[in-house]
Amino acid sequence: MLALMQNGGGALAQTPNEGTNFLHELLLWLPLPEWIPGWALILGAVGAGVGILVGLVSLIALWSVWMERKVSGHMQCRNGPMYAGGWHGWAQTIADGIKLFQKEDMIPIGADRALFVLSPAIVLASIFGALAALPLSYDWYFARMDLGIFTILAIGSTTTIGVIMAGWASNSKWSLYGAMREAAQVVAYEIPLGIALMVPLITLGTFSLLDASALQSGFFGMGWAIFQNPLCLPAFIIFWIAALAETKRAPFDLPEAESELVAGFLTEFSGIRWSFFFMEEYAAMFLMSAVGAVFFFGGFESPATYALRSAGMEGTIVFSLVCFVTLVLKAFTGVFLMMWLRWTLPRVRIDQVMTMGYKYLTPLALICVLGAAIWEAILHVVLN
Amino acid sequence: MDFQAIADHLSVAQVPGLLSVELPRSPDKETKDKGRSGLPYLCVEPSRIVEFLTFCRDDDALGFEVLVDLTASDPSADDENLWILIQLLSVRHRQRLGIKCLLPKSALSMPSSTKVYRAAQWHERECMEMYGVTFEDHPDPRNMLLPDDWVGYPMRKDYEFPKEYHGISCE
Amino acid sequence: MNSNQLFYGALGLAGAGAMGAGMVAAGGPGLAFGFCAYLTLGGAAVCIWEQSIVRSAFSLMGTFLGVAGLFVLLGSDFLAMAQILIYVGGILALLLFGVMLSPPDNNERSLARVGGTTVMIGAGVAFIVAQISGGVAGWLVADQLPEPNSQARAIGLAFLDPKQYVVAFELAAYLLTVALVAAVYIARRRRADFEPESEAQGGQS
Amino acid sequence: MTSPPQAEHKPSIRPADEARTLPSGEREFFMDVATSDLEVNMGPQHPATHGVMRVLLRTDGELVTGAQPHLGYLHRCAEKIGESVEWLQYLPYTDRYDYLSAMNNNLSYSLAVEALMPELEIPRRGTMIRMICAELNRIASHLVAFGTYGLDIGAFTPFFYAFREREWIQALFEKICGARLTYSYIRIGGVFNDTPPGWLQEVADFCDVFEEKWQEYYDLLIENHIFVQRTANVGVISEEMAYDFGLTGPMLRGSGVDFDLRRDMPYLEYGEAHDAGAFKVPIGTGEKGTVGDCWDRTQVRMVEMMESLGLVRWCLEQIEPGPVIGDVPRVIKVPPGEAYVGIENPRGELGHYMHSDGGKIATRCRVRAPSFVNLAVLEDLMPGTLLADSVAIIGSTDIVIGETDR
Repeated sequence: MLALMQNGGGALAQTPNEGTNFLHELLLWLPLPEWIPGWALILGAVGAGVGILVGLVSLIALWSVWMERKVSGHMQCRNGPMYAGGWHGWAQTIADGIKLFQKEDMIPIGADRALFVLSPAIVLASIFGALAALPLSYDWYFARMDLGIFTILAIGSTTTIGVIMAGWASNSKWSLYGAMREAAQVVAYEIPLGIALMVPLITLGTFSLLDASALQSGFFGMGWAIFQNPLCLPAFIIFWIAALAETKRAPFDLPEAESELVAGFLTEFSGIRWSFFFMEEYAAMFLMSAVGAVFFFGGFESPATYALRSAGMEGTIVFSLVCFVTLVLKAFTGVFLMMWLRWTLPRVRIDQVMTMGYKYLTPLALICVLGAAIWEAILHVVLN
Repeated sequence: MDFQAIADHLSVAQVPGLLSVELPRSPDKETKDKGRSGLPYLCVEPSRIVEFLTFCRDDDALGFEVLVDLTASDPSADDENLWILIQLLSVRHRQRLGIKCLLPKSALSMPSSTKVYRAAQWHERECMEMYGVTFEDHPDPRNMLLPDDWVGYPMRKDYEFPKEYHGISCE
Repeated sequence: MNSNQLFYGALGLAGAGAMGAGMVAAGGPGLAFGFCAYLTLGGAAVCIWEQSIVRSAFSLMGTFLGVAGLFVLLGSDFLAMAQILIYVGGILALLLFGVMLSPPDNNERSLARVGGTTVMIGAGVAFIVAQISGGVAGWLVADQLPEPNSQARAIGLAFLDPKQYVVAFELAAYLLTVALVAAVYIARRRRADFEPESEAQGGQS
Repeated sequence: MTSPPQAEHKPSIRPADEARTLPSGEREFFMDVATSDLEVNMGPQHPATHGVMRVLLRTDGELVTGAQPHLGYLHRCAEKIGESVEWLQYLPYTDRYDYLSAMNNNLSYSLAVEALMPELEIPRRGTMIRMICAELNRIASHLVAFGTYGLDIGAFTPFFYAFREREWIQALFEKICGARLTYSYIRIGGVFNDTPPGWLQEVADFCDVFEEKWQEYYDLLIENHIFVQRTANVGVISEEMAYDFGLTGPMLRGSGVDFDLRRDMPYLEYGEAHDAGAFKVPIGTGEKGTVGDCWDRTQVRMVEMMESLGLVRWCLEQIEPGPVIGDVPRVIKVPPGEAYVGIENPRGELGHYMHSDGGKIATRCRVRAPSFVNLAVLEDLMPGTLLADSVAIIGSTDIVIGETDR
């Protein structure tokens, strides 16, 4: 429902004159009977969008889980899964998914059943909503949003509520600890995350992911924000640390800290409900990496898109595809980086997390913003 | 110091509680002594054990900082005494000392050594549950390894195994 | 059938009614409006009804999201996203943080539950029924939704324009900073410098 | 809240309304906000307790205000069994207490029994093989300690690296005795059989490879900034406290006490090895924090691995052909007497007090388990730390529950 509402908002936000939803366009283009009202088309577009999103999240999760296992395996001198499906265990996650579906749906006796059932839904809905704001290419998007990054951050932040709900509803003390840590950590790291993102926002001057990407097309597709403003590099590092904390990845996986809190808020979850949290985690990793890629590393822009554009292929499906592949590659580079860090670093302590968030990252991010603003002022006001 | 020097030092200092010195000896047919192999130890009066240990710990020449082990032993079901065995270690002087206290099975009670060495706390708890020795003034006299409702003292030679435990047959 | 089931049944019916009425009145946007309004009011109703204070707090999420949805419908997506970011991601998380750790006290809440909720829900249902039975002609129906335009630029300029709200904006920032520092000071653990470290490591022998 | 039946006695859990000491050493008092502490059972099934141990924690938020270990979930009556089976039959049971260093357990038991048998002579080759096995097993045990401590702190990968090397050692042991974990190889009177051909060369190869790998592990985990932040100044055991609680082994050395039974009360040929400069005794220096903190203990274990490697190499140089086991009858009869022998196990002093009345069965078989003694310090160490610190502290004691409960 949440995803529907979000998408409804997005779909409703369409204006006929500019950049409508391509799904909606598709439905309009189809030879449908006349009596179907316009709102049904919108709902249909929304439904199709939700379907694509679910597929996307599942695909990301499937791929990421397999990737995580292979990456961790090779980092740990193992092979990781090798049998399921034949080639390097590519079907391992699918097999696991089938297994998880078949598992008994367990709800602890003392648990708050309603909230226990609701929490994975909220977590998943929030990541759907946030991913809906992510354009996949210049003309592949669910909703053209001027406030894309703001939307992603806002809707992504509702994940916290789902996690807290999961922790509380489990009626387990370890889960409660996980929920408390999640609440404290996310509230602390949303601030530096948002502020660090202000640096590329100032550099590029837009909230929109599409515009941000387009603005980085200079220098043979390498006019990335990180090359445009020297403050973007420290800002990216801050953003990245905060993104790790937001996505609950090591070294900030305190909410589920398996050696301290058993599994934190996930302790009592099993089967498909548990896998929903897992899907959320991987989708969030992808989302954060994609946001980082869009705002710091050129988004859809790369020498490849530059070459295509020079060849006059802009607007073709090939161009869209190349843009899509570029973004996905960049995002998965980020996902790989997250995995690399996870399998290398020990976990930090909760007070160190808080100290780092409030005492170091937030002021540093503010300084970065100030520096970026001064840089832009010098570049555009003084030198002009 | 070797063992003999330690024993001499203790007897010269007239430490309270020191009863005798037990050395290994070869068998003797005449006295029907089967002999004794192994390591030497001191016999100490159980009621004076706290003073004795305090001296061993605080004396500069002895300097037994560490209580390595404290345990009991039931030599046989017929024996009227239970042994309390204490092993001390001096890190400073690189020496060990074995102490034995004989406790009559009719009155299994002796002062707790916890005030001298806190290491004794868990060892004494184990002794209490396994042998039924009461250590007076022990700060935390709960069962250590056995369940709280365990009946009997399993390490005693006259211990009879229970037929069942919480409805579970043990036979 | 206990009162809880009755309540949630009525709530579900009200939701269906609200969305249905919205759709009949104004099609897709009406449906969306009905849903958002239902989320807002339903969350509030659950918040009052629920005995568990944590559930009450969670139900506020519906209210906040519903309000955000209404903002979207009114063409103000910046406000909507700010609403979600601040209220759901920030305030609600902190609220839950506090509420989860507080002991449950059901007696205090039962009064509100019996009195307030029943009256409120009853009045709401009666109002809706009256409206529907009286025909929807009396409702104000917008023929077209306002175009969504992110006022981010306008808001930003208004805040930083010396002729508009820059003074108020800066004052609010100072006020919040002072409030933050004060909150930290109040919440801080007090340290007593007497009582030396004698038994700190010694423990209980 | 699960309330254990013995809930009346809680000496180590301090009353909630009392002032307490923060990790920073500050004293703090409560505000007038009414809060209650949360009692959490860490265990019996918990990843951080390394087995089935239960620690009853009282927590105020993330701050641990009281801790009480509960043992006995893995109690297998080893001492009672020792009084029921023959001398040699008991040997396999010794493998089971500290299953990570079974060779050392065998050795401790054998030495205790041998102390009661003055006529028994152990051939020098047997002694050398004993030393090689004991030191290799020490390396294997410390590798597990290092790996699992990484897990406790949240780093996964070192665990796999550690287990890779440990696997090699286990393969070596498998070649020598057929078992990978419970060896029963070191016997009363020597070792069970001679080394298979080429085995000593394989050990030498292992030493060469391990030396390189060791540096990797040290850089990867021990010098890692987050790891240092997590372990330095956490769980500080002062020298006095270490003495008071009877700590031994790396726990004692981590507190800056220069004491190692292998050097200071030599058994086997350790004295000779030390005189030849084969090993040194690492002690905690407080390099990253305070002397006796978790980092020191971990670092001591790490350095000990290298020292053990030196010992193995020394033994490989010294070893000569010859018999490996003394003249031991099939059914051993031990002369009457009693002896306590403690040796330097990876976790501390593993002592066996054996009492014989001259028969085929021991009258008393006492196991002084280092983990059991080292664990007692938790009650004092954990209050005042954060939950994550308490996990770090449990990990740094490097306990094996099989040994605490025996």
